[in-house]
Amino acid sequence: MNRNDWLKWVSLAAVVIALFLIPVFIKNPYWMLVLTLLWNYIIVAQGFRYIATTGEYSFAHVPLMGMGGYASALLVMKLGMSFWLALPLAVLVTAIISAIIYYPCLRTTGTFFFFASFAFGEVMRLCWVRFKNPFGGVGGLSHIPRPDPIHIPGLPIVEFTLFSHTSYYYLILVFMLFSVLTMYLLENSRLGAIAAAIKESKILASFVGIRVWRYEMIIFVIASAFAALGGCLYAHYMTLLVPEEFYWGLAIYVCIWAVVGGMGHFTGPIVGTIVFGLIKELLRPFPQIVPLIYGLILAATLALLPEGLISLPKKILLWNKRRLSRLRRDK
Amino acid sequence: MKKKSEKKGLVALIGSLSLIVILAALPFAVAQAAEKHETIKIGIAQPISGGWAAWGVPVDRGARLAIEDVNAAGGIKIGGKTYLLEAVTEDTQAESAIAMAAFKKLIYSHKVGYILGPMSSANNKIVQPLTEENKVIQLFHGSFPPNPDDYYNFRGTLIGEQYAPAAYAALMQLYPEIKTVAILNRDEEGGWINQKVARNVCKALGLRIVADEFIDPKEKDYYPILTKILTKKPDFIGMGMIAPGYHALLIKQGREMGYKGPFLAPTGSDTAVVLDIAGAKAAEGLIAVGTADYIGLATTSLMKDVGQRYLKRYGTQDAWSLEYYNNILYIKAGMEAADSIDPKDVVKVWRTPGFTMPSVYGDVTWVGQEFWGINSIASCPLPYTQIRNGKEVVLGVVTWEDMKPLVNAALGK
Amino acid sequence: MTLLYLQMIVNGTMIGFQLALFATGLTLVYGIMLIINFAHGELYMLGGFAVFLFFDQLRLNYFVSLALAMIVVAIVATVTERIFFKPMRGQHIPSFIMSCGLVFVLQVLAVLVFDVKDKAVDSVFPGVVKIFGVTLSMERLAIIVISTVIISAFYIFLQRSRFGRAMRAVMQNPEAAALQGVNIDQVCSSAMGIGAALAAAAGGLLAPVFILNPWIGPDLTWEGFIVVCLGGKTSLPGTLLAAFILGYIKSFVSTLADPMVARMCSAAILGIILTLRPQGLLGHE
Amino acid sequence: MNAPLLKIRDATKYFGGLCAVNRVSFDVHQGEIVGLIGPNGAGKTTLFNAITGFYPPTSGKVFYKDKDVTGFKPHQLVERGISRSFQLITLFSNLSVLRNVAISLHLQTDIDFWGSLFHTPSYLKKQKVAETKIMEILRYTGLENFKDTLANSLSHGYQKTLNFAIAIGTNPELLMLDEPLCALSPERSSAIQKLILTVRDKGVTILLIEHNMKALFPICDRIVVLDAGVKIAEGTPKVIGENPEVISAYLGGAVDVSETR
Repeated sequence: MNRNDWLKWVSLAAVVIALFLIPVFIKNPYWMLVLTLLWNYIIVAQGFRYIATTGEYSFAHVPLMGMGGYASALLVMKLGMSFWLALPLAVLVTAIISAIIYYPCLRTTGTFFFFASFAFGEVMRLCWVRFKNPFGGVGGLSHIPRPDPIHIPGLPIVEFTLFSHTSYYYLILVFMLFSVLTMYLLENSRLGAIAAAIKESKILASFVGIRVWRYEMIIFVIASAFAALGGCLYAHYMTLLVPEEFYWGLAIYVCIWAVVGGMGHFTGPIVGTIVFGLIKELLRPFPQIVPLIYGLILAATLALLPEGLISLPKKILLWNKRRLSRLRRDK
Repeated sequence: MKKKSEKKGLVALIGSLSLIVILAALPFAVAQAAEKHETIKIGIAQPISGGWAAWGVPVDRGARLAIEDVNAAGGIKIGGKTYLLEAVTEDTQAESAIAMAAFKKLIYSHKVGYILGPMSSANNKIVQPLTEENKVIQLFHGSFPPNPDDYYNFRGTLIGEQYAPAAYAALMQLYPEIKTVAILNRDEEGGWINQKVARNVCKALGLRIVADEFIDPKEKDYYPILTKILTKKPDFIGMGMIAPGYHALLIKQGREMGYKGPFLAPTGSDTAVVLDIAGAKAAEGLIAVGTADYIGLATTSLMKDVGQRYLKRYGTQDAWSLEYYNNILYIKAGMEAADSIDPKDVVKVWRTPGFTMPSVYGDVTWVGQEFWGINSIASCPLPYTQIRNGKEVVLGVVTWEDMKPLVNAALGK
Repeated sequence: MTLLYLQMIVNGTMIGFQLALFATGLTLVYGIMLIINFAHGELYMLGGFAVFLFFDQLRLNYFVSLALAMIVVAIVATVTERIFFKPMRGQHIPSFIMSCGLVFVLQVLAVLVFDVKDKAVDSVFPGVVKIFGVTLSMERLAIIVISTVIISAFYIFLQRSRFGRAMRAVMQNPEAAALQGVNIDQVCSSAMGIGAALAAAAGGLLAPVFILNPWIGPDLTWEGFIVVCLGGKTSLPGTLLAAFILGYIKSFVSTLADPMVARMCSAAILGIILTLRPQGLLGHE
Repeated sequence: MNAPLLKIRDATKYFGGLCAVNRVSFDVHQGEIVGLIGPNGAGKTTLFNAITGFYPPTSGKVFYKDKDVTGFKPHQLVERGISRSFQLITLFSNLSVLRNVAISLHLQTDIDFWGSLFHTPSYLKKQKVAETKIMEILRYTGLENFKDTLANSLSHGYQKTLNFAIAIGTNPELLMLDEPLCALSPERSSAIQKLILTVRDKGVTILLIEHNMKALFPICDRIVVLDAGVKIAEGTPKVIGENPEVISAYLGGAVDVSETR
C-alpha cells in the first residue's frame, strides 16, 4: 500500500465520518429530508451506472425501483410482515421480476435495449395503474407503515416516526454506504473485469469463453436489486407510492444524474446526484428557472466535459498545464 | 479677521457634519418607523412549475392579491400591534418527495403557521400528518371528504360531494325529461372520488347510468371514448374533475360526434377557456357550478371588485383563485377574533360553532359536522350557471342549507 | 355495429396521420444523425405556439402562419443542432441527455412567454362531414388531407431530388455516402431542420383541433419513439406503417376496452416487436 | 498417425440461396500446421465461422477429439480448447494490453467469485500465478514493452499480434487464425511466422487462413485449397504448388496479390 492509497483511504474515512456527523450539526428536519432523499437516490443512480458497465443503459431501472417499493409495501400491508423481513424479500422479488423483464431483452442492444427496457418497465407501471387491487390504482398506496423500531439490548431503541428524522437519515445512509461499497467491490471483482470485456466487444468476449448473456443478466439483476432497495426505503420513508412518480420523469433524472456526473468513474453518479439535488433545493425560491439551469448545466457539461462532472478537476489541471506551457513558449 | 474666518470655517464644518449625520440618520428613523409592525408568514405550497402549474399558479396569485389587500388595509391589528402578512411560496410540482420538502421547509425553515396547499390529494396524504403534528393550519381544496381527526385541516371551498349534487339538481330543474346519463372523470384519485359521488347522486335522482368512463389525463383526442359513449345514447354527459381545457375539448369533440344533449361540468370549469376552445356554438347549454368567471357571476360587490382587479393584474380569470383569496380573509378574521396570531388559538375560534367569516361570497361558516363529523368546510354558496348564446348566465345560487339533503344522496345515504 | 367499427377505423386513421406526421421527422433525425432527440415533442409544441402567435394573435392567413411556424422552428432546430447535437452524433445516450436539457429549456421559455393556461387556436375549417353515418369533423379531414400532402411531398423530395437521395444514402450507410462526397454536416443539419419543420407542421395542424400548453410535448415524443422503434429506426415506410398500426390500436382498444389498456398495449407491442425483431417491422439489420 | 484432432465432414453453409461452402471435408492432426487457402470469396472465413459456432453450418458435421461439436457456442468451444483470431482486428480496444490478455486468461484462473470480491489471500496468490502466465505470453509474443498501452493505440502490426496473444491466452489445443499475416510489414510478418512456429512447438495445433503464399508455404505442413466453396486440393505445400488446378484457380492471381501487398 503506497502513500497514494493511504491518502485515498484516509480521505474516504474522513468523508464517511463526516456523513455520520452531519445530523449533529444540521438539526433542521427540512435539510435532513433533502439529504436523506439524496442518499436514497444515490443508491438508484449507482445501480443505473452498474448496469451501464456492460455498455447497456436500462430505462426500466426506475419502474423496478417502484416495483421494490410496491413489493415491500404490499408485503407489510397485506401480509402484515415486519419491514425488516419485507425489505430483503421485496428485493428478492424485484430481482426475479427484473430477470423476467431482462430475458426478452436478451437479443437487443444499445438503443434497442434502451427502448425495450422502457417498454417493459412502462407495462409494469401501467399494471399498477390499471389494477386497483392490490396496487391501489392511480392513487397508489398510502399510509405505508414505517419501519418497526430496532431493539438492540443495551442500546436505546431506535424509533421510526414522523419526527425521527435522524434515525431515517442513518437508516438510509447505512444502506447507501452498503450498496455503494458492494457495487465498488463487484466492479473490482472478476465480474467487473468480465463486464468491461463485454462492454468492449461482445463477440471477442464470447470467443475467450465468456457466457455473455449470462453475465449481462447477472449484472442487470444485481443492479435492479439495488434499485429495489432504494424503492423500498423510499416507500417506507414517504409512506406513499404513486405510479405517476415512476414514469419517465424520474427515469430521465436518474439518467441525467449518472451520465452528467460521469459514467466512466465510480463516483460519477454520486457527484451528479448531489450536485443536481442541491442545485434543485438551493434554487427553491425560483422554481420556474430550475429546469433552465439544469438544461444549461447539462449542455455545458456534455459539451466541455464528455467524461462528466467528475473529470472537472482533471480538466482544470490540464487547462492550467496548457496555459503554463503556452506562457513558457511565449517567453 | 482671521479668527472670524476660522470661526466661520468651524461653523461650516459643524453644520455640514451635522447635516451629514441627519441625512445618514434619516433612513434609520424611517426604518425604525417601518419596524413598528411585524410580519406573519403565510406559506403557499402549490405546484408552480411542471404539468400541474395550471392549477397552482392561480392559487398563488389569488392568495398574494388577498395578502396585498390586507396589508394595504393596514394589516392585522392584534393587541395594539400591527402585523403585516407575507407570502412564502414553495413549489410542490405535485410530487410526494418535492411536496414533502416544500412543507418541511415552510414549517421548519420559514416557521410558518398557516399553509395554503397542497393541490393534489395524493400529496395531502403525506403532508397532512406533518401539519397536524406541528399544529400548522392547512387550507386547501381536496376532492376527498374531511376526516374528523384532521383538526388543523380546512377546505376553503365546498368539495366534490357538494359540487356534484348542486350541479345535478340544477340540471334536473332545467331538463326534467332526462333519463339516462353518461359520467366521465379523469383517471386519477380525485376523479375516482368524484365518479363515486356522481354515481350516488344519479342513483338518488333516479337517473340510469349508461356509460361510466375514466379518461386518460394525458389524452387530448376523445373520439375513441366518445364513440364508445355515444353508442349508449345518453340523454346528457356529466363531466367530473377534468381540467377546463380538457373538458372544453370533450364538449367540442362531443358536438362534432353529433351529441345534442346538455353537458355538465361540476367542478372548476372556466367559461373563458371553454368558450375559447370549444366555441360558443358547441359550449351552448353547458351547466357549470362555481366557474372561474368571478366577475360574470359576482354575487357581491367585493367579488366583482376583486375579480376585476385580478383580471387587470394577471390578464385572465382563473378557477380557484378567489377561493384562495377567501382563505386569507378567513385567516385574518380568525386572528382578529382570537386576538392572537397563534394557529392554535385561531383553530379554537374557527372551531367554535357559528363563527362567521367574511369572504368574497359574503359571510361563511365552517360546516360539515353532520356529514363528516367535523366542521372544516367553508360554506361558500355556489352559483350555478349555464352558457346561453355565448354568455355565462347565473341560473341561481345553491347555499349550504338547500344543499344538505343532496349531500346525503351524494354520500349514498 | 358495423357503424361503430367504421367510426373506430376513421378515428384510428386520424390518430395514425397525426403520429405519422410527427414520427417521420423523428425517424429522419434518428436515421441520419443517430441521435435520440427527446426534444422533438417540444418542437411540436413550439410549432403549435407559433401558429397561435401568427394566426390567432397576429391574424395572419392560416397557411401563411403554418409555413412561418415551420420555417421558424426549422431555424431554431438547425441552430440547436449546430450548437448542441453536432458533437454527439451517433452517441445515443449523450444526445438523449442533451435533448432532455433542451426539453427543460424550451418548456421554461414557453411558460415565460405564453402563460401556463391552456390555449386554443380558432378552428379554421368549421363543420362536420358525415359519410354513411361516420362522423369526422372538417378540420380533422383537413388535417388528413394536408398531412398527406406534406408527407408525400417529403417523400417525393427524398426520392427525386439530389439532396434527398444524399439523405437516403447517409441513412443507409454514412461512410459510403461520405466517400461519395456527400457533405455530412450539411445533410445532418438540414435533416434536423426538415424533421423539426414536420414536427412544427404537426403542431400547427393540431393546434386548432386540440389545446396548447407548454407540457404537451414529452408524452407525444414517447409515442413517437414507439412508432419509430416499431417501424424500424431508419425506415420511413416502416414509420408510416407503425403509425397507422398504433393509431388503430389506440382507437380500437380505447373504444372497446379503455384508454389505460390502450397505452399498455402500445408499450407491450413495442417491447414484443423489439425482442422478436430488434430492427423493427420494416427495418434492416 | 493417431486419430485426427479436428474432423470436418461435408460442412455446407448456405446464405439464403447462394452456397458459400459446399460439402468440404478434411482433417487436422495433432501438432501440425494446416493452411487453408483460396481466392477471395472462396468461403474460407465462412467455413471458419461455421466451425467456431459464429453461426451453425447448414449441414455437415464438425468433430473435435471425435466428439461432435457442430453448432456449439463459442464459449463452449473455448472450454474444449478451440480458439480463434479474427481477420478484422477485434480487441478490447479501450483496455490495456495486459488486461486484454488477462481477460482471455480468465477461464484458466479458477478464481472463486467471493475471493475476487473480497481480495482474499488465496485470490491474491492466484492472481500472482495468472500474472506470471500473462507476462510469459506477453514475453514470447513480444508485447511486454507495451503491456500498459491501450490496445487501440498500438500499431496495426502489434494489434494483430495482440489478437494472436488473446487467442493463445485461452490456452487452446487447436488455434484457428484468420489471415494473421495479411497487411503486415515484412518484419512483423516474419515475427508472427516465428510466433506460430513457437506456439506449434508448445504443442498447439494450428489451422490458419492465409492469402500470402510466400509466407504460408514455409510454415505449413499441409495445405487445403478452397475455390468457390469447394475443396479442390489438399496436400503438402510442394504438391499444392505443382497442382495445375490450384495454379489456374489461384496461384496465378495470388502471386501478384502477394506482390501488390
